[in-house]
This record gives sequence, C-alpha cells and structure tokens, in this order.
Amino acid sequence: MGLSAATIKEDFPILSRTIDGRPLVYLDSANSTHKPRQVIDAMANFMRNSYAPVNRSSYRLAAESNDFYEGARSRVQAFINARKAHEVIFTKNATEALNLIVQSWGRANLSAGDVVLLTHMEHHANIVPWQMLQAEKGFTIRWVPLTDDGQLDLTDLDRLLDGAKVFSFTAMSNVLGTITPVRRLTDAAHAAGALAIVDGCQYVPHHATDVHALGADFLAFSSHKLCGPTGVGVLWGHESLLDAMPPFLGGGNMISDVRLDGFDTAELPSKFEAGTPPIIEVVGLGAAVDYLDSIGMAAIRQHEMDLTGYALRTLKERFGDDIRIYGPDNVEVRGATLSFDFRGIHPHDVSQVLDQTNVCVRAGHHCAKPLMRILGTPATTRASFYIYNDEHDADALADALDSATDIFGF
Amino acid sequence: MGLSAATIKEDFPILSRTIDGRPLVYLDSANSTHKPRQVIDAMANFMRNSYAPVNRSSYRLAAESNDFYEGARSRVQAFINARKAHEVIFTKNATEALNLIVQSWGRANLSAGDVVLLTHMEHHANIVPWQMLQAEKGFTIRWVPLTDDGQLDLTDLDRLLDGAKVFSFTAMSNVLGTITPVRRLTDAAHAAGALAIVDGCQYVPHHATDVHALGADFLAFSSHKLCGPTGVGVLWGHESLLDAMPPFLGGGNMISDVRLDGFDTAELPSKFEAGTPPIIEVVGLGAAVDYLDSIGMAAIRQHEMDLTGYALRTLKERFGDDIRIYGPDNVEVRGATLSFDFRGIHPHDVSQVLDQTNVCVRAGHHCAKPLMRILGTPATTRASFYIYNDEHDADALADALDSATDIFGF
Amino acid sequence: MPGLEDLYREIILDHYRTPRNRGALDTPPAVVAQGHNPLCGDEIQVYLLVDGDVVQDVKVGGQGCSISQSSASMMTQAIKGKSVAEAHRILDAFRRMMGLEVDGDPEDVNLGDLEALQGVVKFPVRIKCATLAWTTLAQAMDDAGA
Amino acid sequence: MPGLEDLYREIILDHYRTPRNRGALDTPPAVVAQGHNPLCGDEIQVYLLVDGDVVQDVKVGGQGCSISQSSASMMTQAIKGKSVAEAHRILDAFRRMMGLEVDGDPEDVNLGDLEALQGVVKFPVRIKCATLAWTTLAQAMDDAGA
Ligand SMILES: Cc1ncc(COP(=O)(O)O)c(C=O)c1O
Ligand SMILES: Cc1ncc(COP(=O)(O)O)c(C=O)c1O
Repeated sequence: MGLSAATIKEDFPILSRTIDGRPLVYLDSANSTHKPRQVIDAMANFMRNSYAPVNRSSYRLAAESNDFYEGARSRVQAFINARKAHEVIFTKNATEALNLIVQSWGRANLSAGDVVLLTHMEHHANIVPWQMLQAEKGFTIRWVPLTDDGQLDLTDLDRLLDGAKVFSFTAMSNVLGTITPVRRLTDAAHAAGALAIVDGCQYVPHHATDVHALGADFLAFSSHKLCGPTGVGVLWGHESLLDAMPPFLGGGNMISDVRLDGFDTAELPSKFEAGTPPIIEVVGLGAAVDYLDSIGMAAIRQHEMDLTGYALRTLKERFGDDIRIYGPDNVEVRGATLSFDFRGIHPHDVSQVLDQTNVCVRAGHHCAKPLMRILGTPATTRASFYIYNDEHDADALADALDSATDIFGF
Repeated sequence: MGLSAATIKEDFPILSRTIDGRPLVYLDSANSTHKPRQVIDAMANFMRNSYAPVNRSSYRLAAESNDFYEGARSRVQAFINARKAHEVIFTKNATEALNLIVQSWGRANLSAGDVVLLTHMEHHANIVPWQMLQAEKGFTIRWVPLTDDGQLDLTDLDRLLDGAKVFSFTAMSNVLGTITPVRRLTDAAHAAGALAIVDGCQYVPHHATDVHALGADFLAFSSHKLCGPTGVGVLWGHESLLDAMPPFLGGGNMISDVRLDGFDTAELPSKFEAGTPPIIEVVGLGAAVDYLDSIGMAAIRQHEMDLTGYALRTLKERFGDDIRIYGPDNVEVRGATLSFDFRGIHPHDVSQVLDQTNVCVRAGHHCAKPLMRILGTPATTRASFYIYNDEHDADALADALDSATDIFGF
Repeated sequence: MPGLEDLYREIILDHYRTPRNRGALDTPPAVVAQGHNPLCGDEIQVYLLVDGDVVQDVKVGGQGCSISQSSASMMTQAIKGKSVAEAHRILDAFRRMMGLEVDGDPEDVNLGDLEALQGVVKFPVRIKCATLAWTTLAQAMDDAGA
Repeated sequence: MPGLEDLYREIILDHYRTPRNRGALDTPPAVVAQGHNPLCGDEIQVYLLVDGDVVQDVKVGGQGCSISQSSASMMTQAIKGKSVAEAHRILDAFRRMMGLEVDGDPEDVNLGDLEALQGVVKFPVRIKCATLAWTTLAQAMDDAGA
C-alpha cells in the first residue's frame, strides 16, 4: 500500500513547470499545497456545466448545483467521521472557523475571571481571536509550555486546566512539526470541565481523522492545505454546541425570518453560512477529499513518516552541527514539517539561495511569533513535505544548502 | 457600442448546455451570474502554473503568485475608481463585507441612543448585521419607506437622517430593480453628519462605478454576481476610516506583532484579511473585471436598459392585468430585475412550470422579507437579465408563462 | 427528467382549488402550531383539537403553493376523526414516502389520495413544500400532548 | 531570471560580515526608532543624534538578513556627518532606487556603495529588507524633528 510520489506528482500540473529550466522542488506545503488536476477539473467542469446558486432557487439547474454542494458536505463529513452532515460548516478558511468559535461561543460564554488555555506552539489564528475577545471581556489566557525538544510539556496540565472553560490547541505544530497527543488533551480538558477545540490545519491533511476518536468538541481546518482550493475552510462542531450558539455573521441564508424589529435564526448548517457560500470552492474541496481518500490517509501518513525520517537523517549526516532542526526526532510524534537553523545564516538568505535551484521553502515566523520568541530566534527556515514529495526533494534541499554554505559560510 | 448578447453567450460554456434537449434560459443573474471561459481558464491556469501562498513566502513562485493576487487588487481598484489599492479589502462575499463594517466600525462607534438609517428595500445582508449589533448596543434603527411604484420615498429623508450616525442603503434593489439616487443619498447623509454605506451588490455588476462620484464612505459587492467566482467579495472604504477601525477577524497576516500578552495590527489591506485569502478566487475576480471592462460597463448598462424596456413591454402586452410587475416602469431608474405576480399563481408553481422549458427564475422572498411584507406577499417570481440575455430570453419567459396559465389559470 | 404531470396531478390541483378544512379553531380547547418554509416564505397554521385519543378536528390557515396547500388539505382529510395513534402512523408513512428518515420500522399504511404526492419526490426542492403542513402537524400533536 | 550574483555583491557581503556603526547611543540626547519586517520578524533599532543641522552620529541595533543588515550599515556610513538636508536627499534617492514612490522631483545624488543594492529591485520580496533601516531612519528623523 506504499504511495508513489512520482505517480502522484503527475496529477499536479504545476509540478511539471520549470523555472530557469529546472523543475520545482516545492517544500512549502505546510503553508499551502498545490492542486491536482482532479480538483482543477472538478471546479472548471462545475462552472462549465452545473453552476447555479444554492439554497435559494428551485429550478433543476439549481437543484443540481445544490446536490454538488451538499454532496461535498457529506464527503467532508465522512472524511472526518462526523455524525451529522449539518455539523460541517463551511467558512472561508480555518482562521474564520476559529474566529467563529471565539466570537459566537466565546462571547456568549466567557467573562472576566474565566480561563482560556492555549499552548506556546499555537498559530496566530488560535491566539489573536482569543486576545481580541480578551480585550473585551477580561478573561485570563494561560499557556501550556514546551519541552526542550519541542513537545508540549504536560507536567502541569491539570493545574493549568483547573478552572479553565476551554482548551484550544493545535493537533500539529506548523513550525516544529510536533504532533500533539490530541486524545490525551481532550480527555484532560473534559475531565476539568473545559471544551476542547482542535486546530486541525496541519493534522487533517496528513492523518486519517475521526473527530470522535479525537474527542474534540470543535475542529477547524482549511481546504487549501489538503489539495483543495483557497476560499473555503471547515468548522466541525458537536450539534448540541452549534445549536446552542448565537449566530456569527448576519445576512441571507442564516435566517428563518426577518422583520423590521428582529430576526429568527435558521437551522444548522445555514445558521453559520451567511450569504452566498463558496459554492465552487466547496465542490473543489469535495474533489480534494476524494483525491486524498483515493490515495488513502494511512498511506499518506506512512509516506510522510518515511520521508521525514529520510530527510532528518540526510540533513544530519551531511551537515552535522551546522544544522539545528527544531522539534522532536521521533517520526511517530512529528509530521513532515522541518524548521531549522542553518549555520546561523538568516532564513531569508537561506531561502533566497535555495530558490535559485527552485527549492521553495518558507522563511519567517510562520505566524507563530510567541513560539519564535521562545525558540529565541526571529525566524526559521521551514521545509515541509507532502504526498508529491520524495527523497529526491530531500536531496535537492541538502544540495541547495551546500550553495548557501558557499555564499554565506564565512 | 452595442453589445451582442449572442456573441457574449458563446463565452459562457454552461449556456450551451441543454436539459431535455433545450438550452438554458438563465434569468437568475441577480442571484448569481454564470462564469465565462475567460474566468474559468484564468483560475485553472493559475492553479496549473502559478499558484503559491501569498504574503508569506519569498521564493519566485510565491512572488509570481503574489503579483497575480495584488494585480487583481489593482484591477478592482481601477474598476471602482478607488484612490488606493489598499482601500480594496477582499472578503468572502458582500455579506462578510457588510458584517465587517458593522462589527468593526459599528461596534466601536455606535451605542444606545444612536440612530442607524436603513431602507425598506434592503437585503437581509444589510439588515441582520445591524440587528445583531443592535441587540448588543441598543441603538435605534430607522427605515426609509417606499413609494407606490417601489422607489425610496425621500419626503422625510432629512428628518429620518436627523441624529443618524450612519445611513446604509442599496444602490439597486434585488427585488424591485429600483436604482436608488445614490449621490443624493450620500450627500444627504453627509449633510446630516452620517456615514454613507452603499450596498453595491446589484449595482456594480451593471454600471460603471466610481466610489468618489457616488460619494460613498464604504461600498460592498460580491464577485459571483459579476461573472467572477464564489468565495470572494469586496469591501472598499476610505483609507482614513479603515485605518481608524479596529480589526475584524484575528489571525495570520492581520498582525504586525503577536506576543503572549497581546498583538499589534498590520497595515491596510492585510489588517482586514486574516488568514489565507481567497487567492485563486481573487485571480478569478480580476479576470471577471477584465472581462466586463472589455465589453464596457456603459454598453452593459445600455443593453440592460434596452432589454428591460423590451421585457416590460412584452409582458404587459401579452398579459395585461394578469401580470403585476413590481418597481418603477422607467428604465432610467431600474435595472434588469423584474419581480412580478402572475395571475395570483404561487411563485413556486410559476417557477416550477417555467423550469420545464429551462426558464430559470427565482421564486421566494429574495432575502428581503421586510420588503415582502410591505409588498403584501410572502414571495414573488423574479426574472433577472444580464449581458448574456437577449430578447429571445424575454420571449421565452413570456411563452413559459403561457404554460402556467394552462395549468393554473383556473 | 420528470415532467410536470408527475407533480401536478389532477387531484392535487383539485385540493389546491378547493382546499378542505380551511380556517381556524378556538384555542383553547384546540392548539395551533406555526410552520414556515424559509425558502419561499410560505406560512401555515395547523389547528388541532384532540379529544382523548381521537383527532376531533383539524383546520389549516395561511398560504402557500399548490403543493403545500394541497398536501395540507389532504392531510386534514386523512387524519380527521382518526385515533391519535393512527394519525401518527399516517404522519410517519407520509414522511417516509417523501424520503425523510423516520425512526422505527415502516408500517403498511394506506395513504389514499395522498399517494398522488409521490411524484414530488422527483422534485427535491418541492419536498419541503409537501411536508410543511406535516411538520407543523407534528408540532401541534406535540403541543397537544398527543 | 536574475541570478544570486545580482543580489549578493561582494560589498554587500562585506558590510554584512563586518557591519559599521553597530550599537546604541544614549537617549537622550539621541533618539531611537524601532522598525520591523512583519514578513520575517526582523527587528531593527536606529539611534540618531542630530546636532543642529548635522547628523552627528547614527548607530544600528537589532538583527536581520544580509540585505537588511548591509543596507543599514551602508546607510550609517552614507549619512553620518552629513547635513540633515543631505541625509534627506540620500534617503529619498535610496527609496527611489528601490522603486518606491517619493514626493518631489528626483535629484542627482551619488549613493556610493549603496548602488550595490540596486540588484535588490529584481527581487521584489527583498525590497522590504533593503528599505527597513531607511524607513526606520525616516521615523527617527521625524522624532528628532530633523
Ligand atoms: C442587494 C444585495 N445585498 C447583499 C447581497 C449578499 O451578497 P452575498 O450573498 O454575495 O454575500 C445580495 C445578494 O444576495 C444582494 O442582492
Ligand atoms: C496550525 C495552523 N492553524 C491555523 C492556520 C490558519 O489557516 P488559514 O490561513 O487557512 O486560515 C494555519 C495555516 O496557516 C496553521 O498552520
């Protein structure tokens, strides 16, 4: 059941593009993945043949379009093993999904004296929305610290959770690659009477995901990180929670009635899908989920473990102490995202040199500035691998680092 | 400078689709328009050749992708004659744009005792967000009433505006087709010291738009109603207003710094574009704007006036008192959106019969329930025309209404 | 593609033209439930008078399209005078015919005229029209403790 | 496509390796402005001591990539000891070279070593790196009322 990255690569038109006569070595998938022709074609064909507004019109073309849209919802539901299709809410990205939780659930449920628990490895999307509401409500934010090898330090977890109303954490760090012990964390949250919110942005694209096995109350992730288009994200939540929450954005589709003096809210999922939804993008997301399913999430995870192991070994063998790779060594608890410091050369310079041979990596704070401060660096270089990458890409990365030594190795 | 709908139709692949052997007569463009191959191809080609994350990574592919994204912003800027590109904010749809204004500007500036002025012809997207904030803040909402022929009744405008902090209104009704006297309304708002927010959803796709000539402080519209993809909308606002507003959604890209104890906000436009933006969709929107520009907005408006005139005449000649068309008769003050009552037959039944010959119209409250109550009907049938429609489509509508008479004309 | 004749059967148009049991009942002793279809804005009231185990009377107010109105009219005929248990059986059977999920095993229920609404299933958007009166009835039965 | 040699000229690497005028100045009498590049998280401090009409001293703290650091280093050399008016001219000329919009007409200013940064224009993403010190300088001049 091994996965052939070479075969998969052929599904991605952009990966046969060359710049300066060389192919792309795309190692920025933690940022956003490329799109296979299956997704590109699904979107284009939908626009060519079946596009129409959904939820509103009753002619056959609209019914057909609606079937595409709701069909994709069912496929996403199955992909994360949700019990009900209407627990799957389409947002514009994971960031909106997290803001929705904070603004709707948070504003209704949090007040001064309450405690929200986050971790030191969160993405800004799981920090700033809480800080914005904190400025209004005055609750306390606590943080789970990290161990030296970049895992969550759970020594004090029970104390940190004591009195917390919510624990919101990433299932995998977009900087360190660390996979967090989700089930243990959701269990601890629930034992303390807190809600468990899982940021699945870096997890769902790489692992078979079962919201119930994870024990999550909410899960957020983005289409564009799992071979789907931009413009759509997913919020999954327990029906009972979503039902009890006030609406987030107001407008068409989220109402059951509007009068001059007020409105009534629609049922799920419409309640949280105000205005014209990202119809074409949801169809693309459905195709992306099908595509990943056809490869198999277990095969994907295995491929990434193998590739991560190979990349870690290669980089350490070739560069020894000249490279410092953040996060755990054990591929069982890390994904294929490698942030590193190379000979103290500034990440911008590293990525610039790498780019000369089309090795595309990200240099920067990766939307995790609190974590950067804890790591003691303003920025790292990050190489992240996905289904279309293989050992050649890891080698290309290492070769490109040699050129960085040539220029900056003084 | 006449426009050839037949030629334009060829640009829209879906319009050559047949159902039951007949072509589509698509008369639901006020709801959402179809997409020309120029837009479909721009999106597909972008995904095939140039897709990469924007704003974050520094390799050449990312710079190229960024140029596509920011290039589209400049084209939208030119399309509405905005002074600065960074006054153009990409949202997920017009609904989000309006919610952004209400939640950011409104929450910071409105309190009990304040007055917000709306009109009786607003879409839910320009009503419900205000009602949601009203529930929190307790300000007063006043309404501009309508005349018998479905225009704004401005007799009492000055009194209604007295003490108002904001006047938010549509430039064209999505039900009545009425085009409102935008400049007169923005001038009156400003004379009263109120902000003028223009819902341009039904206006921008059909008219040359100049935000300064309109005198607007904010303008909101959606891509999917002007031949662009779903998943992206536009908020334009005066730089000085946008600069002074607090952020809306929190997360990546909208910050300049994040610490454990708080964050600093980024400059425009990033400040209001939290998370991964709808990159592919913005590229599609740019192509849509180019497409409309290549036809010419003046030609589009002229075409729609001619076609509206033809449709109004045809329906009245053929059905006399059996049809009641809402809104003004004068095509100078109305767009190509015709809501009507046909022989008292329920709109759902009318649209069902019309659908048998692929005449696609919308039946319902059109997300304007307060207006429906004022019109004294729970629903209307609405036929709306765009650049790809012509007199044959108006004739097909009339022919299809004959079948409705056959079945329900008892 | 299904044709209009699947939808607009003569019996349906007949109930639409001359709806049975239109009007209101005094509340109390009757109960009234409000239903509406958010898609088209249709609103309906179902008045229900339950006496002991029997649906003594039922009336329908409000307005709607041919499908929702005729469905409501046929519904009143089907349940009026029936036992509460029988009304529930009819309700479940009708919902099943419309393709909705219903708890429990399907029973053999003769729906009579209501069978004419079977064609609606081929027009998924109209299913909500056909079921509006029934969802509202279910609520009225709840309210009446029946 | 531009090559790396357009970017990493020897003189740039030299300033990066051995930056001139690193450090801090006492504030007051000097002023200090903070700059940072949100893209990569780089932070820089520009200390400026203006005495009358003259840029008496200037020092740079913080960290960054080769482009931002060398640009800062060359900047300090270019303006130190110059009149405030001349510093403004250099500032404007440098920004123009980076393709930024500047009010007023371009003047003929010899940028010396700084010309080596011209190649950065071919790498648009790096322009922010090259201009970081200068934007921060402009702010420091403002703060110093210069
Ligand atoms: C006048 C008006 N305002 C707002 C909207 C909302 O636009 P969207 O659904 O694209 O957010 C619409 C369209 O549905 C509209 O016609
Ligand atoms: C862990 C994590 N959370 C949240 C996000 C935000 O996702 P998006 O930008 O798609 O909203 C990202 C990606 O940038 C991420 O890696």
